[in-house]
Amino acid sequence: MINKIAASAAAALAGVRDGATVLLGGFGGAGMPDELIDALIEHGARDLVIVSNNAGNGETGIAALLKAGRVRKIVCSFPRQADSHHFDSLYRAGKLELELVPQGNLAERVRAAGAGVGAFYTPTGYGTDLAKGKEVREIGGRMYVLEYPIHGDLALVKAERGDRWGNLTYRKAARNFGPIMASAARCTVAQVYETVELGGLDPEIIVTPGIFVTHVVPVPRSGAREAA
Amino acid sequence: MINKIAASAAAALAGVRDGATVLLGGFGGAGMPDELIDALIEHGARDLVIVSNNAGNGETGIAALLKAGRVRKIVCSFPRQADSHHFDSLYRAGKLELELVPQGNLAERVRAAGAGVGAFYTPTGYGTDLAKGKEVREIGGRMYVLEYPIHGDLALVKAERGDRWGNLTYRKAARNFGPIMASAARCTVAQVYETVELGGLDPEIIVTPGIFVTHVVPVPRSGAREAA
Amino acid sequence: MSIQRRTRDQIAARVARDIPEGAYVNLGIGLPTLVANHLPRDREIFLHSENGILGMGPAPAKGEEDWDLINAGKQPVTLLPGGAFFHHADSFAMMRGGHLDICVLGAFQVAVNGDLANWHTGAPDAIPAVGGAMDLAVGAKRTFVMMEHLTKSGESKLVERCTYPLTGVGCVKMVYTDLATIEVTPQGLVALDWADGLDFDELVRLSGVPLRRA
Amino acid sequence: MSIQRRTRDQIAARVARDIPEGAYVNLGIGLPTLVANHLPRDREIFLHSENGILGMGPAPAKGEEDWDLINAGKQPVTLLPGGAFFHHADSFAMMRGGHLDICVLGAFQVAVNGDLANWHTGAPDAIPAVGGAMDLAVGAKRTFVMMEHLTKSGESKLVERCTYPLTGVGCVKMVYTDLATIEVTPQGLVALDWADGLDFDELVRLSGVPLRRA
Repeated sequence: MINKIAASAAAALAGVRDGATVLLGGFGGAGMPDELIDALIEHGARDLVIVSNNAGNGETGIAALLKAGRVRKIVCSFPRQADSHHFDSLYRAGKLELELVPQGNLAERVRAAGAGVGAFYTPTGYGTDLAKGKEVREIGGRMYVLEYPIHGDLALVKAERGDRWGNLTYRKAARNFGPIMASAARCTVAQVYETVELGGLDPEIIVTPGIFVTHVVPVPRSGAREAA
Repeated sequence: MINKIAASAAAALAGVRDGATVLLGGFGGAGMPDELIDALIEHGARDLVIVSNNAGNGETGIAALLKAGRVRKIVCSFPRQADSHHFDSLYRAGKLELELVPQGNLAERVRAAGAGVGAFYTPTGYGTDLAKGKEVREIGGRMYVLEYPIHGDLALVKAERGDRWGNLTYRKAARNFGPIMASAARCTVAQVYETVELGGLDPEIIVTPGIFVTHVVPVPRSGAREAA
Repeated sequence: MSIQRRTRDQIAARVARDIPEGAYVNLGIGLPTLVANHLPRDREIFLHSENGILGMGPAPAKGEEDWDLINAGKQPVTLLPGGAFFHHADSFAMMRGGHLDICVLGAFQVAVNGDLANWHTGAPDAIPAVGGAMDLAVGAKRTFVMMEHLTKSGESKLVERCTYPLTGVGCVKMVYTDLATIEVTPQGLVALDWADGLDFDELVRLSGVPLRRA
Repeated sequence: MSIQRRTRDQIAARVARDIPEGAYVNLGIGLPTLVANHLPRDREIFLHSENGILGMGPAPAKGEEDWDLINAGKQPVTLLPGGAFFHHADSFAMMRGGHLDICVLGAFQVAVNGDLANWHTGAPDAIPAVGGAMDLAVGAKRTFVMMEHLTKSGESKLVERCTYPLTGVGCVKMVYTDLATIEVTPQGLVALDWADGLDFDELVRLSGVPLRRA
């Protein structure tokens, strides 16, 4: 019997190695797998490359990972936020490499990794500093930039419900990067608020089929953070 | 007030022109928009380019369109079927151009059109006759073929339920090509068995958001064809 | 009569006038979000948010916030009946694929050829952040810019050539400012209307770039 | 003892032995669909169908057919609890993205380097049809072939170089026939087991290509 529901977040992350590329779902706080990031900090892996839309704010999630000194490089579209002080100070001190990617190119590069596309031409960024040095091509009278997939060793996503085959549903706009991050890593760990029996998720509404998921980690819905 | 629910299939298709590229959802009979194809035959447009997985079988749907002599070219992955005699005889007589595309490249080329991707590198077909003359490139030690998007002037899809904003849900494996075809045409017409009030479709389970849909055409669930 | 500069709300209302019923629209973070308040209630317009929402509604009542339902600026919003959720690749496919009719963005500079600079001042100590701006700028069928006409030091934000790093090349179609409404055409900038009390020649002088009357 | 050629069901059972619990598997149309009947009931294996199904179950009882729930061969199937539906681009992303562990395909010819020919005889009057074969052949982590060892006229389908048009280059990992089970390795073909009553030297002679014992 296949049971992807893990005993704990720590068990699900036991195999993570130093230097791993980690894809993180989430947009701002929505869909951010905070409990899994806490477990990743606990695990101790270093020199990580983080791929996510933002670079963390406040003291939790990505910000806590940065503060703990575990991140070598971050690939994201929008690092600057009101209280992104951990990112800001590491970046200004030259202790953190930044690859800034337009948000849609970030999403499409991750999707390409999951979909086995070798590279693709995007109109986004053409003629800007973020396309400097990149191959360009005119197609049908329009200019495009060649972009390559972003593969992860690990993806951490926050979903709403999951089953033992790894099928996932999300909640509202917390879906955001979750489904594509889940598709693009060798090992995908999803935190869920609820686990259901097989067949408990309508096959029409499963957003991430279990083929993309390695471990499902149940977390309590009303943790201290939610209450705070 | 925006109301995309059309008075009839004929009204929804009034603007179709000779020579149009028409994307058709469906895989075999599942998801095939038969009633819309009937209306397209009735409309009379000629010299059509049809993009669909199959090339029709029996006497209905694409086969009927072929029989009526309205198709100049067909782009598909699997024209040969047990009773694809209308395709077979037109093709053998040299009266029908065929562009054979591996099924996954067909799907990805249509998706690329909907997603504004200018071209992409796919591993599928490399080294085969179907990639002859196409640009190839080695990426990360693997060989890829460059493929271009397939845009439609019109897409016809069969969905299950729809609302006046054009939101759609599908049923089981009748979903297949519907969502990507809908995204890749300038005008998309969806036939549905049921129309619901706004909000009648759970926002988590809408598969094709209304932004991709121009007209929604209600058709009776138990037509003569279903009963046959 | 002295120049009656348009307020932010007046600029937003002017933008709203140009958004027809049935349009699929993305309002960028900052100033453009004001436009939502000026869309007539009897006009159905579909608001898209880059983080996977179509059919976005107004801010929730206090105490009703749902932090799984936020906009691009990470503020709580609501969903209208008929709205839908989807993932980020699908959301940006809607932009890049040309499915949005209009996006409204803020700007540091707009050039006479429609080049847009709105993401980075280029200052060496600035932390860059681009978000979805580059995708929106080139993806929407029509890109509108909403900005103050002049910088704080009185220089025009309409320029011959952007000196700030570009967001997109030749992408801006309309510019709405506190002084005027300007269309970017292949033949150059065309002023459609301008603030009360402002003389057209004065507008040209303040703008510092060639400008025609409509 | 005369050669005890393996029946189609015996070949299917042999393939099934090599499919471990938890594998994501696509069974091609034709002969490979037989494999489903031989997967042990106590082993959870996920069957993928190119038309947007994961967790495909057996054929429905007569009278229970649902024509919205068909497999790649357009025959009615069922969905297991825990199964899911998705659209075609997502379905082929699963293949091309390397998410399927195994696909099982029929073949006209397999070359010693793993080249596969299974979609077209190349005959001038043949109507070509490729379907998802090329996507599966290069997309799955491991591509298995299930075929008769010899053509009707007695020629080996294992060849130095395919004479029929290729489906994929160097993609085949295992070949299951009525005469033997053969692994394709960088060092050439290796016979793992062969039919009762068949001498290894005779297998090599019938195959017409270099073959080593495991």
